[in-house]
Amino acid sequence: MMDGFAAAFLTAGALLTLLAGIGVVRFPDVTSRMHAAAKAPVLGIMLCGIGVAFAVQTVETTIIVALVIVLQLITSPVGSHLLARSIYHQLHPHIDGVDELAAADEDPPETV
Amino acid sequence: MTLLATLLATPVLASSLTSSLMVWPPLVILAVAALLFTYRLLVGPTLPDRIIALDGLLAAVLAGILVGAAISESTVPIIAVLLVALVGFVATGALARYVERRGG
Amino acid sequence: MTILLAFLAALLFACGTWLLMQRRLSRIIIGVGLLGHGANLLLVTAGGPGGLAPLIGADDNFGRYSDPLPQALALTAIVITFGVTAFLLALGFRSWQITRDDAVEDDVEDRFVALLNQEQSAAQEAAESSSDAPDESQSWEGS
Amino acid sequence: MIVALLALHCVVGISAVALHHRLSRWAFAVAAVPAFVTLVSLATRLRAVLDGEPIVEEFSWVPQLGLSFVLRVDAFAALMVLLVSGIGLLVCVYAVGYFSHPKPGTGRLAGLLTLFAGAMLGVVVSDHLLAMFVFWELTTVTSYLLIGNDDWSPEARDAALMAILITGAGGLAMLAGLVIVGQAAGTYQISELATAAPLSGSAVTVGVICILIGAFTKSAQVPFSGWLPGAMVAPTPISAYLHAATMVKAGVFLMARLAPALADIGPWRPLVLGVGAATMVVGGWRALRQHDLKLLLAHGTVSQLGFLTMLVGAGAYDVAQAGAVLLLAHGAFKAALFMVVGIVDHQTGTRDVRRLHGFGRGWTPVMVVGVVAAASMAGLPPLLGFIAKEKALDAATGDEQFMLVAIVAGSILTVAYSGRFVLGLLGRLGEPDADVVSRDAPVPGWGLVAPSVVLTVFTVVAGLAPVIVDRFIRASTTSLYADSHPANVKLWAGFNTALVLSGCIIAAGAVLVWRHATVSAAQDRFHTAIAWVPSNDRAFWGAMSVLARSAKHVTATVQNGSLPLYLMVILAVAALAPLGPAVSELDTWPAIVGDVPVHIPLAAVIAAGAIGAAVVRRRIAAALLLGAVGYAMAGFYVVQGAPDLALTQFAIETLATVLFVLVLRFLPRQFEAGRAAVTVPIRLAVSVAVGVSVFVLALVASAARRDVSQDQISGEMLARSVPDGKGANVVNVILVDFRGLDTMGEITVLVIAALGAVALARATRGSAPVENDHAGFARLPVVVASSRVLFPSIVVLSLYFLFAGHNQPGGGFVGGLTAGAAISLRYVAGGVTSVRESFRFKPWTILGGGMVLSIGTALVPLLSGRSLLEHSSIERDVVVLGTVKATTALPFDVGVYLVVIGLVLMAFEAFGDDVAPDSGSGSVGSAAP
Amino acid sequence: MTSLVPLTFALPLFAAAISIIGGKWRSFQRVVSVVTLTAVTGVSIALLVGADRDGYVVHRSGGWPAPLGVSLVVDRLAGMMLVVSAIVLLAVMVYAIGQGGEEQRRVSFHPVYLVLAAGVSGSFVTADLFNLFVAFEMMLAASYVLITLGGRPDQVRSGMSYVVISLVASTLFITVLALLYASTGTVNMADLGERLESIPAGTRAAFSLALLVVFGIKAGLFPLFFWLPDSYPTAPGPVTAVFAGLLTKVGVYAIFRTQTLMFGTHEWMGTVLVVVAVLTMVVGVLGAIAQDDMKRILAFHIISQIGYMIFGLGLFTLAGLAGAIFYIVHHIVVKTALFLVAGLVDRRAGSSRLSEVGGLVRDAPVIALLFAVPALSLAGLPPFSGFIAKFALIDAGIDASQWWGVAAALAVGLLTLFSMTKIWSGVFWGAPEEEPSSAPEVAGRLGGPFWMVFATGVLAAASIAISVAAGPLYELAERAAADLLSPGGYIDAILGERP
Amino acid sequence: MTSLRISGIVVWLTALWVMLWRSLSVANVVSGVLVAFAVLAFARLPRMRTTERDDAILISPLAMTWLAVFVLYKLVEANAVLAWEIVTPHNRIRTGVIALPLRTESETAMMVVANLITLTPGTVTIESVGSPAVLYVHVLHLHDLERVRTDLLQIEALSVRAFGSRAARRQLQERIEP
Ligand code: NA
Ligand code: NA
Repeated sequence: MMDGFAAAFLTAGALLTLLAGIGVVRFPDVTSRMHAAAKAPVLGIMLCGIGVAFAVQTVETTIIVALVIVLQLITSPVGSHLLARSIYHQLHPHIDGVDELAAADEDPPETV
Repeated sequence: MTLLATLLATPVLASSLTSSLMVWPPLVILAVAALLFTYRLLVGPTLPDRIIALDGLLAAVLAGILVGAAISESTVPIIAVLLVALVGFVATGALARYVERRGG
Repeated sequence: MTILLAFLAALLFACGTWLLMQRRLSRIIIGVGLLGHGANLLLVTAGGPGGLAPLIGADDNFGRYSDPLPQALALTAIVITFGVTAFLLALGFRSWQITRDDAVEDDVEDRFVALLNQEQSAAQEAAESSSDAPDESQSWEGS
Repeated sequence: MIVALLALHCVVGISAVALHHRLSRWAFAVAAVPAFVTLVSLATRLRAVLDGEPIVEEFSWVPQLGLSFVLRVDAFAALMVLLVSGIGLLVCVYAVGYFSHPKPGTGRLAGLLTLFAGAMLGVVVSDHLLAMFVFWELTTVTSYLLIGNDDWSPEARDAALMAILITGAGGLAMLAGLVIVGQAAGTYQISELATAAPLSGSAVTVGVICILIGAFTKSAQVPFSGWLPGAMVAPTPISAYLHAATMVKAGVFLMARLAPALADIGPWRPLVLGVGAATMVVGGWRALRQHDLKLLLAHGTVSQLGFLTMLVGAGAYDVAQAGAVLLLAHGAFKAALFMVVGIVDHQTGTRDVRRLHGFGRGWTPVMVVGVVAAASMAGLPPLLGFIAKEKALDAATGDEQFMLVAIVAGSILTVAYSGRFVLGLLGRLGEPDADVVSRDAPVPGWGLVAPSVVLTVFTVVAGLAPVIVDRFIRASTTSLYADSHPANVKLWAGFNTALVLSGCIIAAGAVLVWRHATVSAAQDRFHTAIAWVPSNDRAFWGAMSVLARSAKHVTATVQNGSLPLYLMVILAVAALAPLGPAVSELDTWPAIVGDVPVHIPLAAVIAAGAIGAAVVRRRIAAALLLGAVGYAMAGFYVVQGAPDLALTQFAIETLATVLFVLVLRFLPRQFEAGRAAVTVPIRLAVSVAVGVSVFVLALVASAARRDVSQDQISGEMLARSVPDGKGANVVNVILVDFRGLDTMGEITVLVIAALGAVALARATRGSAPVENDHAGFARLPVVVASSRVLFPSIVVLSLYFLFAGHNQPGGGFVGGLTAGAAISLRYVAGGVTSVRESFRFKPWTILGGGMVLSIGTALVPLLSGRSLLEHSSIERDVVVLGTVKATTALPFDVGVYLVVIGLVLMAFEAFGDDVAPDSGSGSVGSAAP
Repeated sequence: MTSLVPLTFALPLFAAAISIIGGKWRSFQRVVSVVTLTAVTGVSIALLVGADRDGYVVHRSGGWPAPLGVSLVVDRLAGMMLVVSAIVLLAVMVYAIGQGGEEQRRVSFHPVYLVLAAGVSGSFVTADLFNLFVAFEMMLAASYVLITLGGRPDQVRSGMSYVVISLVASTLFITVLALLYASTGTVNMADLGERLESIPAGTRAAFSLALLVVFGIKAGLFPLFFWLPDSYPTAPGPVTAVFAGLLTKVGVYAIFRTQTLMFGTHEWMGTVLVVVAVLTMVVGVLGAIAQDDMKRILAFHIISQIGYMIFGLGLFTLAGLAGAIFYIVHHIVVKTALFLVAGLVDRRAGSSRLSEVGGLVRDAPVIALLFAVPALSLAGLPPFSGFIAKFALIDAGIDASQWWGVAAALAVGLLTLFSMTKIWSGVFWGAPEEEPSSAPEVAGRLGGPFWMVFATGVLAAASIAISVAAGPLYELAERAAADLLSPGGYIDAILGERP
Repeated sequence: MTSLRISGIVVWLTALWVMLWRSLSVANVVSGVLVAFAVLAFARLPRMRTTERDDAILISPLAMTWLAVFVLYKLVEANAVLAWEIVTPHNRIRTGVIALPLRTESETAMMVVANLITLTPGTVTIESVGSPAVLYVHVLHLHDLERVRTDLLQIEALSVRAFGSRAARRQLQERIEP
């Protein structure tokens, strides 16, 4: 039973990672690839971690998996933010809709 | 061909999961994902593309380690995942700083 | 050592070698990195096939431990290579400060000798082409 | 006594060199002292020596190599000592007068001359081949310095070089010869050599040739004679001493000493006779062509040396006896003649016969000395030179037909050039249109003339009353040929063939002198005809230029200064050298293609990353691909059961990426497609060779494991880790305990790398960091705020690794590297300023403190007589906390941890600044394409 | 006694650490360095005496028996190397302090130099192949820093080559270590010596050649040496001196140690070594002849002299090995002294280029004398130490009927003499033909600062002392050679007597 | 609603320490506190621009649960959207950059919001300007601008309620209902 859960979570996690991989290969431009890659693996690792917790079933493992998940959630967006920011400023990707940052740069808001 | 045959004939490391069928799919999937990321890493074209791909590859490796931990029912390898979970983004950040300065 | 891993190590060494034999320090550093990975691969597999992490008492209910000694050696090697790479990068940085590039230029003195050698063979050819006019300044007579 | 004399020469010589500024020309007076003392000492012991009781002294040097100083003064040695010290004394007296207007280096000459005399004395008193070689080489060096003493002059330098190279080459050949002969004979002692079993064999033949080459070069035999006339650039007193009386006799001396033992060995006699004869004739011929009186004497000396070579080298006692007389005679007349030429030169400023037109009245003694000495040289009776030549002709009339012919031919030329010398000296060869310099030349003082007078008086007296040298000569001969019964030395030996030949020689020579103009013209025609034959000089300098050219050629080829080419050679050699033997063991092809399926995707990623890194053109992309390889390797480590390695790899990968970024942000984006140092096919070939070699070696090496019965040494480590190493993580126990010594070295490497990186990056601005405002480094509130949480979190993780490492994956390295990642986070968030704020201690202090802690921990056990790095542990029960275990491995690991942190901080110190310290414009953007 | 063994490298390491912390105070650093190196010299002498008395002084780090822990051992050869290198390191340190320069300007000189000293000592005393790698790395890392100290463009250029080549050599070393462990399951040299006997001959030959290449790069063997003459001369004067004297010899030492201990003495290997030795001698000396700079000439002579040492090894006879060991000892002292003189010349005349210098025999006779003694010794002229060294090898070569090797040794000896006269004539005679690149520093009657001249003089005197005491020294070398030829004693000393 | 006023960072570091050791023992807690204080003593945290006492946060367990549920929901939802986007050939991508003016001045709160936005697939924070911050967010599927903006502002409200400081809660209150 627990092994079933484990396998399911592991497979789901792996699939999410695969999904990101496909996205990174398939998506047409760097911004959309970034969206694909920035998050899917986070959830993927989360799911795999839960899978491990089910497979090993010790308090130790559960604690450490929880720690992995929490830390991953805290750190991953920081990297993505930095990367996205540099892509936006340096690669000037095409924006389909509004670009309120570009508008703001032309008319910079007051800063403290 | 013999290489493949030999590889397929060799058992995985000791597993207590009831069915190796349950273990194989995630590893194969992750291997495919890793190769996809590697492809993007190789072709780019922009630097952020490669950074993204490298991050994805790392995620695939980490997921693989987790699967391995599940197979061997060991907590030990997870500590590596923990380390990367906490510090892996620093490399991405540094690379982003590079892009910021030198462009993609 | 399996054929697969031996081949992988060979590939790492070959790619590293390829990168070493040119002029940009950053490429050379990458090459050294690949060589280092190849060497570590050999080290880690030198203890035989993999096994359980050598943590006594934690997971020792089944299987056997992997050989810890090559791991310790590899760890030492990795860290040393890291330190030296840091220094090499500093060299590249210094090179950039001076020349705005990280090219490993040829040795000036050696080029100088090579230049002399070229001049001298050119002079020799010129002398040979102007036939063997006897050197009047020197006679058979000593001093 | 002998040693004391040698030491006296040495001390006086060195003192004179050291004090030459103060002593100036009076240094020669000082230099006369050792010569005088030597003569007096010899005189006191001479009777015993001539009675066949040699003075022997022996000192061992390197007995295992047979190197020892056996010094032995027998009659022949005494004869040589007399020449060396007697003429030395006179030359010193002469030199005081000669150098009446001393130049700055003059005093040094006296010191060097003394040293040379000491060395020469050593040669003649050595009864040991190797000891003699030692002194032999010393004469080479001192004569080099003497010839080149007037170092401003390129001619002097060239002449010195030629002399040292030719005689040096001969010396080395001789050394080989001496060793060969010595090994064959089983002794290096000359006095034992003659009594040793007769030598034979091809090795000995080679050895004999080598020894003769040495002797020929030193004694200026054809074709090695070129250096001697060149050496005449030295001041005349030096020439008189070195190049007439002493050094050139060293070769003759050696042949005289060895001939009794070696003359019967294959090539000895033909070589000695052939070379001696050629030298005698060629030297005479050349002497006849000189206008410079000194050069005339120089070539004459060459000729006489050929004569001597034949005599002493022939290996027969009667000929050798003639040689002994000629040695004495030649020393006396040649030194006197050089002195005369020196006087002329000194008083008139020229030695060219075309500018000499006779001298005034006060010059008569000089002229007499010149004429008498020249007559002795020509072999006119009743002078000592005549006796020598008579003796030689007499001895050669037996079965030495070849020698006889050579002596006759050479002697005719000798008479001729002696006549030419006399004519020149007397002004008969002066050319009318040349400046007349001689007639009003000032009369030389007695100090200048007296020494040559002494020598000439000896020439005359010994010629008239040879009985005064008879005993000496006979004893000398006996000391060379123990069983011989040499005849008395007599002026009148009866009416024999030799006398007739002598008469003919003198007559023929007189004709040549009489028709000197015709002879000169004939000589000129001859030389024009053979102008294609290179002169000694031309041959020597030609050889030197060939040497220089080939050296440049070889060096330019192999030493091309190009790192890629050097690496190509090294890698090719490294790949191919072991490949051959390894392939031969490849018969047992391993059965296993692969053992773990997960290896396949990991290998695929590694391979792709490696190939990608090898071909990609962007710098940073190559770094990323290397990173991919690193991540896959970390995965591989996990699979292999090496979590510590995986942790290290992951942490290092992060740090390496940051370091790459720090440096690559300045460098050009792409690798320039410049001139390839190594062409693609070669690069490919070498790369493939390296790959193949690694592949084969890896398989062969692991296959060899079957043949080794012993267990891996790590087996015991696994067993003893917990009970004795007090740690469950065996890798960590190895790192801090079993092989803590490696770790000690390793942190040292890190410390040094850190110091070096900072020293380099700050090379031009000292050690103080530059504050900069980070114009280009945007402050990102999101990242800064995040890092407020994450920075201390990562540090806590690093401390966990540090403390848990002994039992869990981790340890000081992983901990330190993790903390390094925390520091890198500070950089990402706020640039290098933020990094500098991150800890309360300076990087220096952390780095040094860590090293002190680790190495101090390692050293402490030595104080209590235990081993380096021997850890001790305590286990205490503490209230509330439970059992607390602590081992001294911990402080060691803490040191490691601190060093790694220090390294990272220093790396940011080195190149963390946004604006490079001396980038001139300071704008980094300008460097970007 | 056994506790002294680790002090040879641990003392300098600890001193280096203190020196880093006290980096602000140069005089503190100086005192630490000189005191430490003096202590190391004393310790080394004591160890040599002990080793000569007992054969082997063994220390087991961590108290672990071999091959579990890293064992350290001082045998006669190691003891000799320790003593001579300690003296040289001390002398060069004094010289550097006298010179000021980079030593004065850089915080890092003292700690890095001490680490270099530790690396050198460590290489000599370790009985563990991996630990040898680590000791090499210490020494090399320190050398990377020292060679680029100052950061001049030419230093950066040559530093790149030097570091990269050394790094490649280190990687090859690790690779061989990995393969050796895969074959034998040990890295202890004594243990390896035993276990390698049972592996197939081809594999063992491959290992032996691979290690020869690894150490050959560091030792400067043909055709692996090309980097060396480009790199060494650009370093600061004292640094070049200590590199020239010591670093290559550490490589040579490693070749001696590993080939004799681990692979036995096979005839084919002897032939390989003799051929390599002859090529090294000849190409090295030709390189020297092609140069116009005193330092570069001397740098090429390092190569050519290495050839002699390897020639002695390749004979695989007692006489050959003893001669080679004597040669190493002599050469370390002499070569260092010559480079120190080059530093003095550089300072006194503003250049070390023959065309830019001249007449120093008049202007600085003390320097001339300090050059003459080691130069004549290097050229192998009697009665200096080089003569005995060269003679011993020629004697051994003739004894072993290695005619071509002997001929090459003699010819190269002549060319060395030529080189020395070229320097003498260019530097000490005549007058400069061109303007020197930097301004000469006229400094008193000695021709340079007292401590520089003093240190150089000490080494010149040491060279003479070697020659005077050649008898006992050669006997010692012979005993050391005998140990090398019968490695059983070494193996027993480390692994203990086994049935 | 109970709120605890403690030094958040010390608690977090201690908790982290204890979790790393994977066992809740007195020794671990004590050493954790010591480690936390030691780290804070020897290491210096990055400086914030504002002068707020950042560690004076108030934790509301209930709101935190809500936040967690919301984030997880968004995470799964957005991943599903992305997955659909990836596996179907149909392209719904319409990128845009929207401004998101926050209502709280706390940088911590801003950080949490910005990171949560980034964490949810389809949106990435690319810039944070001024105080109170205006976040600029890159949106992959920008079809209904205001809906996206409202969704994202919801995150701010939830997180401030979960662990905002007193000031942050006040500012949020003031600006939602002025
Ligand atoms: Na003559
Ligand atoms: Na010159």
